[in-house]
Amino acid sequence: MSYLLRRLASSTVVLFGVTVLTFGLVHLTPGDPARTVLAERQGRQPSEADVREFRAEQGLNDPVPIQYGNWLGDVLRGDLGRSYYGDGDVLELLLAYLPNTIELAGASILIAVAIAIPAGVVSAVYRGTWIDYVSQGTSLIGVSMPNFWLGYLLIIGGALRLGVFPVYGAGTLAHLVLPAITLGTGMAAVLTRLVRSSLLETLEEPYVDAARARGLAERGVVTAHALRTALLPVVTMIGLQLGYVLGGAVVVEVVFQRPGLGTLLVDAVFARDFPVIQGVTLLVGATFVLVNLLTDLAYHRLDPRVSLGGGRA
Amino acid sequence: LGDSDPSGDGESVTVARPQSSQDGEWDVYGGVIPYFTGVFEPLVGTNHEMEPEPLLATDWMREDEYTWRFDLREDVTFHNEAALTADTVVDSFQAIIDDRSATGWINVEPDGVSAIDDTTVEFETIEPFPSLPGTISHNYFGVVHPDTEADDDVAIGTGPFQLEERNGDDVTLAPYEDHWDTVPSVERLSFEVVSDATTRVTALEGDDVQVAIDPPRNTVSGLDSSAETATASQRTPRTCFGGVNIYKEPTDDATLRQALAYAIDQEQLVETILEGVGDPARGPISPEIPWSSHDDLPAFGPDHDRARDLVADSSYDGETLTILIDGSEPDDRNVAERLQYQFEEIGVDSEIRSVESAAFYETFTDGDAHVSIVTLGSNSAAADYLIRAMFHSEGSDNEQRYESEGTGVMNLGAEVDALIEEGYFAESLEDKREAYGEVQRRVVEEAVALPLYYVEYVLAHREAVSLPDLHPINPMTDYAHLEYEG
Amino acid sequence: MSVTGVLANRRSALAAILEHPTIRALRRNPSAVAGGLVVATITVLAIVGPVLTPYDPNAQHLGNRLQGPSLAHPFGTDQLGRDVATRLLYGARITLGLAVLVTAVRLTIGVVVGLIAGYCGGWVDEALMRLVDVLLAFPGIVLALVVAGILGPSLTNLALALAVVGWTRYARVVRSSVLEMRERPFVQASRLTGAPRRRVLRRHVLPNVAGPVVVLATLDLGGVILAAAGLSFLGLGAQPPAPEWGTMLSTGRHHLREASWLVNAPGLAIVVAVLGTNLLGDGLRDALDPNDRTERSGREVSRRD
Amino acid sequence: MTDPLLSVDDLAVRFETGTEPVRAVDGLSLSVEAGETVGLIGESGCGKSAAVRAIAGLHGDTARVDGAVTFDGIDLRSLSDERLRRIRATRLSTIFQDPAATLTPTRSVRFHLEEALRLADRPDDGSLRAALGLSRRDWGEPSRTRRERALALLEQVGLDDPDYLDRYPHELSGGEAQRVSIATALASDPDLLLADEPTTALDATTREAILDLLDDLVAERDLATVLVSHDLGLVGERCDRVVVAYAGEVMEAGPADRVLESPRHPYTRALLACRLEGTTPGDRLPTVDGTLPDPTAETTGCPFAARCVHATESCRTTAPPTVDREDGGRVRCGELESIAAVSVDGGRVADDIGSRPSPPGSPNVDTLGSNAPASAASTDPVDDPILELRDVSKRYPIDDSWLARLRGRDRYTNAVDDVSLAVDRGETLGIVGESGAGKSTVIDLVTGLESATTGEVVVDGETLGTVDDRSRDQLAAIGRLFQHPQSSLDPRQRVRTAIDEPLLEAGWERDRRRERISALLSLVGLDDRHADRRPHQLSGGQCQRIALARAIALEPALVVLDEPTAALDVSVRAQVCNLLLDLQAGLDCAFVLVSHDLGVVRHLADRIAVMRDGQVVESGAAERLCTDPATAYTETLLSAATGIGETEPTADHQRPSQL
Ligand SMILES: Nc1ncnc2c1ncn2[C@@H]1O[C@H](COP(=O)(O)OP(=O)(O)OP(=O)(O)O)[C@@H](O)[C@H]1O
Ligand SMILES: Nc1ncnc2c1ncn2[C@@H]1O[C@H](COP(=O)(O)OP(=O)(O)OP(=O)(O)O)[C@@H](O)[C@H]1O
Ligand SMILES: [Mg+2]
Ligand SMILES: [Mg+2]
Ligand code: NI
Repeated sequence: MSYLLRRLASSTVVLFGVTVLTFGLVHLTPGDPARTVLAERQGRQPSEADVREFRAEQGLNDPVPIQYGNWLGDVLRGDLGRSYYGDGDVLELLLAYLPNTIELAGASILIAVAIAIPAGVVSAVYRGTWIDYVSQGTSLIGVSMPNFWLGYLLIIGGALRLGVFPVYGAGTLAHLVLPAITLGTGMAAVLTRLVRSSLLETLEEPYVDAARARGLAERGVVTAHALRTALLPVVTMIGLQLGYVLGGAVVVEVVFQRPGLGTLLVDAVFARDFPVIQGVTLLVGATFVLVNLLTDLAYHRLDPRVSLGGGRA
Repeated sequence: LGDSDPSGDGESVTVARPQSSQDGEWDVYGGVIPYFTGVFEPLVGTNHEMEPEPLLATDWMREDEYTWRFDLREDVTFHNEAALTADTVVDSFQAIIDDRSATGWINVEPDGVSAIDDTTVEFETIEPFPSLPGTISHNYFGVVHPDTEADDDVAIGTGPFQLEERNGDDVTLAPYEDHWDTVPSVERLSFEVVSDATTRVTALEGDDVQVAIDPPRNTVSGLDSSAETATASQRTPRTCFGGVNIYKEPTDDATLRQALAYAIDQEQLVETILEGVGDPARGPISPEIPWSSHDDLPAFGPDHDRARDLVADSSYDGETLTILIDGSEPDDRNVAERLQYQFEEIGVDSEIRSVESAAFYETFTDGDAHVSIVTLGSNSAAADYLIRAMFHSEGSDNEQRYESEGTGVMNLGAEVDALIEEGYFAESLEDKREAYGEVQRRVVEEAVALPLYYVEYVLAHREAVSLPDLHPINPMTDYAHLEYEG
Repeated sequence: MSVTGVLANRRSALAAILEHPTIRALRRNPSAVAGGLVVATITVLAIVGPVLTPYDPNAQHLGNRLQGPSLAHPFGTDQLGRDVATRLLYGARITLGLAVLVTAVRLTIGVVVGLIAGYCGGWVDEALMRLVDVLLAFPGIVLALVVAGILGPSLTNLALALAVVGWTRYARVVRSSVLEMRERPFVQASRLTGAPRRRVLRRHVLPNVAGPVVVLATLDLGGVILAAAGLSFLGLGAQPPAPEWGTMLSTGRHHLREASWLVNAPGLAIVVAVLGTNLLGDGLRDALDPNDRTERSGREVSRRD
Repeated sequence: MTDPLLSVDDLAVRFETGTEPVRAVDGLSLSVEAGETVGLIGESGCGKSAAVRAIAGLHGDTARVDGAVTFDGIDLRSLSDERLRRIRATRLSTIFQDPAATLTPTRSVRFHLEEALRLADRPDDGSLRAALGLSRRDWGEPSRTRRERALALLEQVGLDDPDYLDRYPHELSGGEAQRVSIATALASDPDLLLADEPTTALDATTREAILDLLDDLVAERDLATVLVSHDLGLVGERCDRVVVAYAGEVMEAGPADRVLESPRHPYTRALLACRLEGTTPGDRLPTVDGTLPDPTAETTGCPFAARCVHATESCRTTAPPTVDREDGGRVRCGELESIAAVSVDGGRVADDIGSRPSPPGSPNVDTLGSNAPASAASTDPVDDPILELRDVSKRYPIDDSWLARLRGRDRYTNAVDDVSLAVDRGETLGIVGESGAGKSTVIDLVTGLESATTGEVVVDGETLGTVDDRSRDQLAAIGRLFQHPQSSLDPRQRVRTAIDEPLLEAGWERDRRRERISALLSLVGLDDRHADRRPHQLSGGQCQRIALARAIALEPALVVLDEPTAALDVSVRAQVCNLLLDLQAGLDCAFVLVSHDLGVVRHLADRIAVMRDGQVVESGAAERLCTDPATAYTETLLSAATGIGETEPTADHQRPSQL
């Protein structure tokens, strides 16, 4: 209980920091956002009057802390502002794009877990055999593979050559296949290595030998004793992998022209659409903090040592 | 997506289009992009010669220097069955002016649009404005019914298509059966944003879409030779050129600028990098624009010997020129790399600076770069604003530095300013052509703009789709006349 | 000292380095050897690249554009008729240079912050670690994308963004090592001699955290290459005509259909480079890992009295 | 004679490590009859565990096992994995050293017990589901009865509360965990029990209880047991026969009382001689010089030859013969005749073996006896103390995060609670007490690594603050020896640099430092060759000497020693004890000696303070306190310690890490 509270408190602090950073980022911009935005919006150099009006309208004249306060107040009320272009409500925009990214992230994590756990276990159990070398080699290549290239390889193979899968967009399951493979396999590579090393480590533990000494068959030793403990760090890692997924989604979504938070962010960055940039970064940051909180709590439920001992991790 | 055919009747056509930088800002139009969708119609149309022609207005006349009157077509109804009246037109203009701050653009007084009677609308302009009809032929001025509501996806216009469904920038349209002129033959027309050009073509080949706007140039010949697909192309009023900052050292020296002009091989540029899509340019104004003087302009190079001599004669002293491009345009990037290479061949160093699209225009008008690769054209019959924006001291490209530092970017000075004004107020095309022609000649001779190519517009489509003639102004391409035997 | 003396000295110094336990362990580790070879090869190629190729990376031959791989052009030519192989060679400089620079900056910031946080403790530690937490709350590439995007595309800004975003892991590793080290008897023993904290840090703590930090840096090198390529791919990297690999891949995608080598050649280059650093990093980690089996038994053997 | 239940013949275990193979066991033979307890003893690292694992067939791919293992007529070595597994499931059980580590942390006690029961009942049932414990129904037995059987098992090992079933390993104390693992080992009602140091990780009280328990069980079930230990006392008490191993070979074997009372092999004698029991406090202890032979090196001849005072040329070159003793034992030595058949006195051999000459520069051994009378005379308050603790307390926060403070839930632990102590010049004060009693904290306070919450630390008449506040002289006045010999030296620094550090900080000239280092090295019995080594190239005893050299570098008036012998072998421990005695006599400094090991404390200390829960419960002259303890607590401490010399401290208790 006290752990939960402590964890909640520190998450809140981090979340607060996330808002400060999100807000502060925008003030890094070298140019004058008002001018840039108006120029883009109007297709020509904005007049001074327009610039002044825009600044007043967007509250850009206030001192920065006040701007932050106002912004934070709005955010807490669920108002993320409006896009500089087209006056779209940022929250609505995010909610419109979010499902596609969630879909992609979910599918990728599923693929990753489905590949990584068996591969990592087999690799660890058959340590030093060719199975292990193949699995390790593959995952090493997977880790080293930029997913934007993998994406194009899949497009060339799966879409251009075979013509099986649609290459762009979102909506149906078929659209999900190539992007999810792209993102999922990269993540699987990382996870496989983790599962392997974690299992190898537990296989060295005395209790594994003790189980063998009790006369338990090898697969029982691995599944009932070693794997259970070995997968605990993997749980945390999957939580942390969400960061990888969200980061990878940016690129993969661009490669596959998938409307999602990634493409939204990239477009917004290029358009200097600050409210949208802030919205996406805030959403991503908050999600990440939240998911990490949840995986931590899950970890604490799964590992009796931690959940009952109440020790600090 | 992918199932382009929700109703299954085989008569649906999906058009894959690139994202335009202005997408997502069409609240006045119910969120529907007014270009090419055919949901809205302006009072004035533009014919293939880029001249105004009647559309929702059957006729117009100039009451006095400051006043224009337009007679409305009588049998027109909106998609909600309401009749087109002068009042709705006034409301519509008011909404658009408020939203887009277009006042400066069409030069009308703040409350300058009024209904004279049920079928007559009057415009009062700030200054004498001969090209008002051409100007309001722009898609921006499609007439919108006041009930239009972006939040509820209600977009009510008078055009041959009406909105069925909107999802962000993607729209699905159905024919408007009571259109005063044309009822489209396709059952359903969808526009989907696919920003990557290669992907658009892949989708076309897979029959996921039936029309793909702007396929990558290198795919055109392949698409043409395929039995399933074909392409159509049309030169546009847009020109890509290197805008030179004539107020920045060392490009303030006309000799150096001319040397640069001699270095460029437009022919080769078009044939290779552009894969033959486009025409070598000689001036900043596309021949599609009625008063273009392309044919009368001097052609420079390529003549590298001459160019080198000019460099030697110039004040150039080994400085590194900056070539500014919009990083999101792959063509510009290639063109810039080619320019850089050719400049190097005549002994002029340069570096490429690519900025994101949002910052490009500001960087350009700030005069930071020596040469900026810009593509400019007009989306309306009245292209006057184009030459004014580029070369008049108070034109939007120059005004910032002109106001702040008394210089500008591509403005040659008072004489040219006067010529532009003369053309601007000219009542006849002849007068216009004369004044503007002189401007173009000077600009080219002084190498203020390094002409590169006139932009050509390409549509790739399934063989089963028969396209109407393409309009020079590509956003005005008339999909209402498209036919499909799916 | 005579020349031969100097040489002999050099040689023995080299021999000493080669016989250093860590290096010996590295030499026995096949993945480290492979990774080391790959990294060394790429580095050498990057350095001597100009000698190896008859072409200028920026020379355009429009008549020769989009040629497929051939003997003259092993990786074909690009849309401006430039030799892709040559560009890759020159690009290695940018890519590796950037990766090394960014990693070095990350490492420096991270180590300094980690040392300060670990050694000062208290609110300084608290504040710094919360900052780290906040930075860690974003996927690195997202934050880098925003920072680089806002600063505008250029190699410098890219490097800046990547450096600013990625030092946190170093800080964490160093901090926890310092915390752990602070409790170690040999550090306390040093404190008891009256050595000031700074000296204790430099003499005992820093050398002992160097191992994990070096491993992290080697592995990070690959990460930076990937991140830089990714951001370049998105258009935030090197300016044309610089042959940065990610940028090459990004421009090459416009010719995906008829000239897939424009995408595959830089893709492959990136994989090889990252693979090399990863292998080396894995090897280093194994070599420095105190829990390694061979090491452990070796130590136990020598401990018996 | 009937066939023994277990017979091991010429067993060899090699580990394939990176370079040369490690020969952990090298031709070991032993046999166990039904109902018999055989002790396997030998120094740490001499291959005891490796042999046990080889018998149970538990070695993985990295080990190569040769030789014969016959169990009840079955040749275990030639069995298939599957059949071997069945034997382990039903007839042969193993208990390992570290109790907590042998239970799967994510599984409850009940899971462990029921798994063992199931495997014993149905050894053939290898189905994955059963292995996963997924399908209780398939076990062919209602879970109720199995639960009851599990409970019964627990009861057998003295854990009566059914509550234990649902606990997880980390919720058990070390003793409880070891009981649980014994219970799992007994679940199959085995014929043979291999117990590999089942109690080393436990504190003295728990250890006794566990061993008694084992004894009872053995008697009850007629179990054959192999009891591995390096604790001679323990083995003598509990075993029928003893096998003494050295470097993976059997040196001597025979009935326990005979082997321990009249050892024949020089190694056995040497080992026995190192024990502390029965020695006079302050006496120099016999030691065994040298170290275990390098297990990677090929040996010819007797492996012990290098350390054996009786070794002849032929010992070194030819394998020694195995000589049968008249009492049924065997000895593997070629020089038995030349070794005088000396009288045996209470298990202590008054022999000429293994006495190490005094280190050069250290005082004559003979003068050392003077320590004892001095201590007997000294009464509690000392007149001119070098060190005085005045009502010192130390509070550590357990949870003082801002959140806890906010909620008024900050908690503290009193590591040291109002302690007053004084140490006279030249005197040795021993501090004993169970783990967590606050001994190390007292040391930290004295050395200034921690600051006292209340009270004063006075050294040489001056009240001192923390390290950072102390002057150079004040720092130089106290030397400190840390608990773990290896960890008190920077792994990256050479020995020379380590010893140099205090001198450097004290501002010594370079040449003077160099000389001093040489002098210090020889003072602790090492020489300049060792100066360029790094800690991992040194043995534990050598590391401890280096650490000691460093601690006394500036000739402190007070040296504090935190568990100076904890991680060391018997013979090394004896060496360190000798060294400490020599040094104290030579330098005339006072010692504060903290140790779990009452034997060591009794041997070295003039006065002893007993600590418990941060408080000093009793203190007084060593002799008096040992013979006539005033408190029950001291009595239990003492009784747990008697007869058993070699207790390793319990695993370091975890200090809550600071955030
Ligand atoms: N897995 C292994 N790999 C390599 N060497 C090993 C391994 N396990 C043990 N050894 C080595 O084999 C030798 C014997 O080790 P073993 O554990 O059997 O000793 P032990 O007598 O049980 O000692 P202790 O009393 O410390 O438990 C030692 O030198 C040890 O370093
Ligand atoms: N830094 C610390 N923070 C919190 N608690 C501490 C700290 N150091 C020691 N303690 C606690 O203080 C008590 C006394 O610890 P100390 O190390 O002095 O015991 P000890 O007698 O030396 O035990 P051992 O024999 O196991 O070394 C223990 O309960 C311990 O958990
Ligand atoms: Mg052992
Ligand atoms: Mg202690
Ligand atoms: Ni935790």
